[in-house]
Amino acid sequence: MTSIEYIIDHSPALIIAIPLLGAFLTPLVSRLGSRIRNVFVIIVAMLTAFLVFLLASDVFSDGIRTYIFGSQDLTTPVVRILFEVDGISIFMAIISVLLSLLAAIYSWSFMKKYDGLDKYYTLLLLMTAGMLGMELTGDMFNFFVFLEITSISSCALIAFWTHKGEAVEAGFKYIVVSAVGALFVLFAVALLYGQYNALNIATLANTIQYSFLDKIAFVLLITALGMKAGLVPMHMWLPDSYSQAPSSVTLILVGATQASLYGVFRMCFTLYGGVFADGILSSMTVGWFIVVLALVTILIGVTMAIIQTDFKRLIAYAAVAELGYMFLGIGVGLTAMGTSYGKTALDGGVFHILNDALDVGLLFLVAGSIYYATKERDLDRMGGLARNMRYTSMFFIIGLLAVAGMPPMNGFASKLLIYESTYQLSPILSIIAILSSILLLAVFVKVFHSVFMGPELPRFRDVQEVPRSMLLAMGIIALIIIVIGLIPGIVVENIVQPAANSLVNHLDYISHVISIGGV
Amino acid sequence: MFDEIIYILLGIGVFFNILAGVGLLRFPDVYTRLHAGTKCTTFGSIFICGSVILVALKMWYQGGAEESVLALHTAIALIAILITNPTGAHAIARAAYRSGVKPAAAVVDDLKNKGRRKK
Amino acid sequence: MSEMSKIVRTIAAIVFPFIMIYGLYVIAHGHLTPGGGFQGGAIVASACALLLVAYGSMWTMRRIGEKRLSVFESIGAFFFIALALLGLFFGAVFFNNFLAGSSFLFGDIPMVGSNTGDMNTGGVLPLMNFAVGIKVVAGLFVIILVMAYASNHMEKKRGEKQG
Amino acid sequence: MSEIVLKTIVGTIVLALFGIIFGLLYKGIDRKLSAHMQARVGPPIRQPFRDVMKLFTKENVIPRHAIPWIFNLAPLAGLVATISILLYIPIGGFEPILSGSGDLILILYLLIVPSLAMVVGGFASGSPYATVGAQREMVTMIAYEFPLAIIIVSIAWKLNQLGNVDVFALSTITANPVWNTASGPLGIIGFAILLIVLVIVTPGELSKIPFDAPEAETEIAGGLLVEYSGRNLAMFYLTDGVKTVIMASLIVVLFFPYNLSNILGITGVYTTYALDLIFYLLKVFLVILFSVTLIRVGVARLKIDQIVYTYWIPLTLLSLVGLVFIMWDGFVTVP
Amino acid sequence: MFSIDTGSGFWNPILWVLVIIIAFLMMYILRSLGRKDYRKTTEQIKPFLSGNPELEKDKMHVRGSNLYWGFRESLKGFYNVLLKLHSGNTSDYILWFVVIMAIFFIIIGVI
Amino acid sequence: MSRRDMFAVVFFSIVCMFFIFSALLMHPFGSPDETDMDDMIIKNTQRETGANNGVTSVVFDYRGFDTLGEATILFTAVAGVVLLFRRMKET
Amino acid sequence: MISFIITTVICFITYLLLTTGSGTDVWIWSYEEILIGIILSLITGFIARNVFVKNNLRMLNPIRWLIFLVYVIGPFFVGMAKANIDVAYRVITGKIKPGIVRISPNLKTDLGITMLANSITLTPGTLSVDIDEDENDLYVHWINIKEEALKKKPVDYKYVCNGFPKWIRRIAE
Amino acid sequence: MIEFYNTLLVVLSLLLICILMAIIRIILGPTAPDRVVGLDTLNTIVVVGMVIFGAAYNLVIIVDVAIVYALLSFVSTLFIAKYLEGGRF
Amino acid sequence: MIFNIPFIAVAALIIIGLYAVIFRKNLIKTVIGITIIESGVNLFLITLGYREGGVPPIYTNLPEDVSIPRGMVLPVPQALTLTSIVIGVAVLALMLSLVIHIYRVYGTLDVRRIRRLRE
Amino acid sequence: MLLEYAHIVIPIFIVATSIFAVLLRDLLGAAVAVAAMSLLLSLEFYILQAPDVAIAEAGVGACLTTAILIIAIKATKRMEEEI
Repeated sequence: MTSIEYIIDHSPALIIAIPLLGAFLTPLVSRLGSRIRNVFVIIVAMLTAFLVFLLASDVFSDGIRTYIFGSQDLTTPVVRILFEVDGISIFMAIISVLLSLLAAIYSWSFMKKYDGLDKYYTLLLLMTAGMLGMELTGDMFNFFVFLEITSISSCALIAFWTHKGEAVEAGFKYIVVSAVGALFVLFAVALLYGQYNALNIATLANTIQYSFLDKIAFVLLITALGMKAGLVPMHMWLPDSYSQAPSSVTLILVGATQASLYGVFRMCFTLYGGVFADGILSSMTVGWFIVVLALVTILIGVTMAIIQTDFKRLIAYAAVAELGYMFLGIGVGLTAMGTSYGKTALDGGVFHILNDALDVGLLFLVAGSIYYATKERDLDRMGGLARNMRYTSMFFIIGLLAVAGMPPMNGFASKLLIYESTYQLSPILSIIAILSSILLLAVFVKVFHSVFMGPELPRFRDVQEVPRSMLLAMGIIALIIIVIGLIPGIVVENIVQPAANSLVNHLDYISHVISIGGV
Repeated sequence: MFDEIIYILLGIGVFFNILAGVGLLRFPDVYTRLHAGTKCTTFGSIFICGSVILVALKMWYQGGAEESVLALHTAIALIAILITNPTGAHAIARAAYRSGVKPAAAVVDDLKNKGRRKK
Repeated sequence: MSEMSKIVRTIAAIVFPFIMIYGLYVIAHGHLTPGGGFQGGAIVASACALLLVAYGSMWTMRRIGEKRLSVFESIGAFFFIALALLGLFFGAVFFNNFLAGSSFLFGDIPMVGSNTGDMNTGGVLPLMNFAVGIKVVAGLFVIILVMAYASNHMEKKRGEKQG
Repeated sequence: MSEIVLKTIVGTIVLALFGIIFGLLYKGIDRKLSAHMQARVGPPIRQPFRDVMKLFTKENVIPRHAIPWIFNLAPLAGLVATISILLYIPIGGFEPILSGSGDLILILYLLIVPSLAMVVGGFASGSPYATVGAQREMVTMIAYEFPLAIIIVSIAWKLNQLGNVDVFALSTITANPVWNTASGPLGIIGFAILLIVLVIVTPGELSKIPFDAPEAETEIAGGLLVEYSGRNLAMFYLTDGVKTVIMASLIVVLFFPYNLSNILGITGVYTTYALDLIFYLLKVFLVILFSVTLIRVGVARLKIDQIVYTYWIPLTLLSLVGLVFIMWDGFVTVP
Repeated sequence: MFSIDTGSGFWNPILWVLVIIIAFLMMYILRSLGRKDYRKTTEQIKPFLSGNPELEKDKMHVRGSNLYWGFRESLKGFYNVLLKLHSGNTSDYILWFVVIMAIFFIIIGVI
Repeated sequence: MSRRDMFAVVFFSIVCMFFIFSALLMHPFGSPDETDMDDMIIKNTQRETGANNGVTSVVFDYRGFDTLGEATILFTAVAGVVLLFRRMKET
Repeated sequence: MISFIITTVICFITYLLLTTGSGTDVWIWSYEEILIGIILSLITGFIARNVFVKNNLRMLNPIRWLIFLVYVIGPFFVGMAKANIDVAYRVITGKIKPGIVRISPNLKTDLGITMLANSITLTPGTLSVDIDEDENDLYVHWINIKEEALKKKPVDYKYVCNGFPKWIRRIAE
Repeated sequence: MIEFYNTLLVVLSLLLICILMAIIRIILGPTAPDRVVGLDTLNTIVVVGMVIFGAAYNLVIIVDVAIVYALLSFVSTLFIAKYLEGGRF
Repeated sequence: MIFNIPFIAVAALIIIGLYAVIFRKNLIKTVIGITIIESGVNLFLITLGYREGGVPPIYTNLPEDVSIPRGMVLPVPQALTLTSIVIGVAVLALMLSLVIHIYRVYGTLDVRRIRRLRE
Repeated sequence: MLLEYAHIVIPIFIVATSIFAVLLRDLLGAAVAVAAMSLLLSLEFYILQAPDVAIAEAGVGACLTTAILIIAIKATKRMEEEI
């Protein structure tokens, strides 16, 4: 066995272990000096990213991978924790690891002026580990544990600027919401455990009976994870925390929100997939519920975004609207389970996860750059910055076009998949999706005007372009956006469709555990 | 004989514990409640723990292997109670006085003058 | 006035080593009796909290210092994950109990069924207990220490503002 | 692969010229006709060509508060995006050059780009008048996009119900004219309603009276184009012309995709193409006449919140009624 | 290969970009036929304000919250309700969670 | 009682009802239906992990990864608290 | 250094008490337990050395421990029993006459005053409420004050805690 | 299961009554110190109850919990006391 | 036989906690509510793993007459609960530190006044 | 059996204390009630044969939770304010 194969074999464990190790060592390393610490953190993030890409290439070529912690042999029944990495898991992992790597790079200059940075970087790595754990795990309780890691670390990071009351308030709201949500997830896990004496997702999915208690567990899981993913009307924590966190943190928060969204995907399609597939519960019921909530999410997100005057809050509401598109994808995929357009909608939803992460992430980074340069977030007090910050404004235009789904950016590709499939369920869905997309465009044109356009304001005369590390992070995202926008077909075929297929084929997920001796 | 001793000790212990509860409910103010709550429970727990120790010793004598551990650990728990309880009571009493709870129907209150005397 | 009365202080000083040795006992016997790294750690941290409440946070901060505790926490966490990684290198997979049954230091298999318990069983479990123990002691105590210190600080500030 | 690339290159050049020439031509006709309706003589039909020529010879002023690179780029981007739409639209009997590479949704989005370019250009010019005009343009855009989306999705939905694939592709729509797909009177009424709505949407899309609040010359002195002059303004002028052609062709394609050659049964290759092209130009002319010229002459300008109201409440409701009619089409049949 | 096919439509960005490039070149040439120069120092680069005196730069800039006034005006009722719902109260956040949970319970449990 | 409270009470009572239902529908207290996984752990704990304490063997061996997560959470919380109070310590 | 050793030894003894019956190698302990116990005691001793022992090595004398045991089992336990019967009487009848009095037991050491305070808390009708840090005077809450005790101030400690201070002086000073 | 099982259980049920009384004091307690007194009493009784449970089940090892509680309940009492006497932490 | 009282207690605890979060106006009450929910969930997990007449799954000094495995309570829920308790402490500590900060800035703990972020 | 009544009575106690933890206006009283609840919960864990969890809950609930709550109350405000 060559060493690279050895690494690939153990990469699911290492993907979690390395950021954790990095996080535990960061307080020690930071005693050596701030530059060494930054380099250390970036190296850890890059190593993690490298492992994720290795694993991804393996998963996309060879199918589902299972990693059992503690012992090689899987006994019947499954007693040990196992990681089960399929298409959607690794798809989400790629997004998370990309975002955290970019955040680490972006933080180099962005956070330079503040104190408490060793803890900041520790929490950054912990958050990465938490998201990756949520996405790769195949065990319900482990999912809960990583959910908590993610939410606690992100809460602390949201409240990073403690001298501002708003940041603390946002952090408190976030922690209340996520604590309640996580507790209900735990309650649902306990309900499932009490009935089937199993914690493994595959085992549970194999034996689930859909009794009344299972219904309650389902409701709790979907609602709690939906809240953590920002489903309207449980989205109100989202603009608060997104807007008050430092921008580099907001970038990862996008990933954390999407990890919760992944939870919804996993619960709907894998854990309760058999229930839907066998028709015990009509997927219409749940699907339409999610579809309606998704439409409300899109509409409220975008209409609230239009009237905001705080830059980051506005983007946060736009992010809510974008989340609605993903939920629309899930909902239609669930409602029309088995049809081709349902599959297309699911593809679109999954693809949009990637695009949303990039687009909204880029916009948040731009907002952070503006804040870095001008110490200003109020749209009413800005103007004329396109003169001094040419690169930033270019990146903003790219982000604007992408988030509004204008061709040829990546947002258009995924939205096209959603528009051209959801109309078959009901034309209204498509119509509202299209309309909201235009509204999003309007929202960002407003931002574009009030931040970058207009006469040069005297107080911004000395504004400089932001340092190189920030430009680098934004540039990487912009590049990825354009590349994905130009070759959407390749991306959809090679990454998105395997991910969506792994959601639909819940039997594969189950049988993979059976085939290695479990259940 | 041995068994009877155990029963008697248990009886005393429970009697004092219940007494503590009643005293806790009946007395008029914090300090007197502390009298009941601390003293009686401590005393009661001495007896109950003592009887448990006796039970364990008896079983050890009868051939149980590990009951000595039970006896020892119970004794340690008892000692812990004995050390901590009066201190806790003292702390509460002092805190109560400082937080402004005056002893109800007090005949004499020397503590009132403490701060003044220092000046 | 950040100390409690003399009685409390004396008792705290007397009780402290006993609670601490008891907590360490709980940590060390995690694989035999109820308890383990976390429980024992919580007990030791409570012992430290006892000192904190009896002597005040300034005193405790001078004695221990939050930086040193943070380092201890990092070390504990590092040992824990390092043990897990050793499982990958010596055993086969992450978190493998590679010492169990290897008849090395902690590697015996106990008599199956009820027994009085040997210290040197359980593979890496006792080591992990200690690692988690260190971590939990440092972690929980840092939480209390920092919060107490901050509350003290705020109280002082409030007093300054009023007076 | 190389064949389609070649076709694309040639098609782009040809269609760009076609679009510009016919756009200006229709503009001239429109002006002449409206003058006649208002009992004026009006300019000659070639007047728009002259205007463009004159603009090219004028100074291209970049105002002080403008951001030059955006200010200059916006007109160009708008014109380019508009021209690219032409490649997706079937003109007469010609298949669209990029028929397999884009669909109605794409056109919907590409139609936004010229307006967006105008908006961005307006914002970039740094003048309050232009800013107000630009934001009005944006609001108008939001407003008319709702009924437009309903129309497009309804047609696609109907076609999909009939079992077609690629329903968003214009080639599919031209192959199945909407009037033929309706299985009863309800469907016909529904499509008629949609047609009416689309006709009302068109002036909004082209910023013509009564939806020309962005360029209201009496209030904000030309609106978002106030700072533009010279060749940049010429670019916008051309954009407007091409866009007029495109909107009209869209109506033609969606609702009147009939070709004269099919009706008359003519088979010759060249004659077919020529006949269809001429018939197509005629259809476009008629559409422009009804949806631009007549409306422009007939009514007065609306306030900006009235525009939103008009598009979002009456027109949206109307088009939703049309959608409902189309959806219920199969259930209600004439005995 | 480069295009995505949704089953109801398609989109090939590469060809579109090709079109854009060619058209851009053409139009750029057309544009460069026009006159480029202007007198940079004269009054003509001042923003056109119908002859009104030029304001301060801060006031010249239309503020972000003033944009889309018409949109907000025409949807006033909707926004009033919406803003009331976004109360910023932590308890309300959890309340909405409970509400959705209750509705979902009823949908799943009763149906 | 404000309108919000009335609104809340209605939905809150529905949720309460469902929780009580679920409590009533649980398996009878003290007799879990299905215990395969745990029986297996109880039977094998001494042999596989060498520890007498079943719970510890679950915590550190069978579900050791959860414990890593738990330790991480504590670490996270500590880092968070220290981060939040960093300004207070300076003065 | 000496404090370190003392703490370590005491901790080790405690540890041995806790782990009785762990084996048969050394009477009822096993080698491993003793080894681990030594290590843990060293750790504890190191950490707690300055807290536990405060420049006062009087308590090393084993005779003092003997006296302490005698004290606890003899007068202290009797006093405690009396106290409880007294409290039982008060609880049942509800007759109380409380007050806070000051006594001067004249004990010098911290340990002594602590022991006395705890003894007082556990014995007849009294509860130590506060302590004068400078003069080691105790303020005692007395549930049933005797009239004759109030004549002299501070109150003679004999009324409150019969002979305890004497015992304690023997133990702790 | 030992020979004193039933006796110990009777003792236990009586202790539950004591617990009830302590809880009533916690609930009623007009001032905070009263509540703390109730808590303190509750602590002691629960420790005793744990000891008795351990003896009744004849499970030696679980008596450890009682020791933990006996030692640690003291700390929480001290914290509350310190708050009440107005000291800074 | 005893009619699932512990399960109902679990439901009651969760409901009480939710009540505290939704209806009480004080932030510390909110925090206490979350603690109560968490206690309820912990109790639920442990109750799930209880087997009537079982003993803890610990082999040290085990009485001889226990049948294995049916005579022991389930170990996994206990392990889960341990994790959950630690998480509870972590969350509690973080929440309370945030509460302290909020009080520092806003000078109040009333939920209705702590809403600078809205709309 | 008598022991089963413990499983009825102690949960009721837990619920009672938790209710008062929520209802008391004095936050210190609430903290005391939470401590009592935690204590009873620990007892319940104990009689549910989970000594490990009981120790953890004892260590955390009896000491640390109360300590943190008290510190927080000290740093903020003791009484719930009324508006």
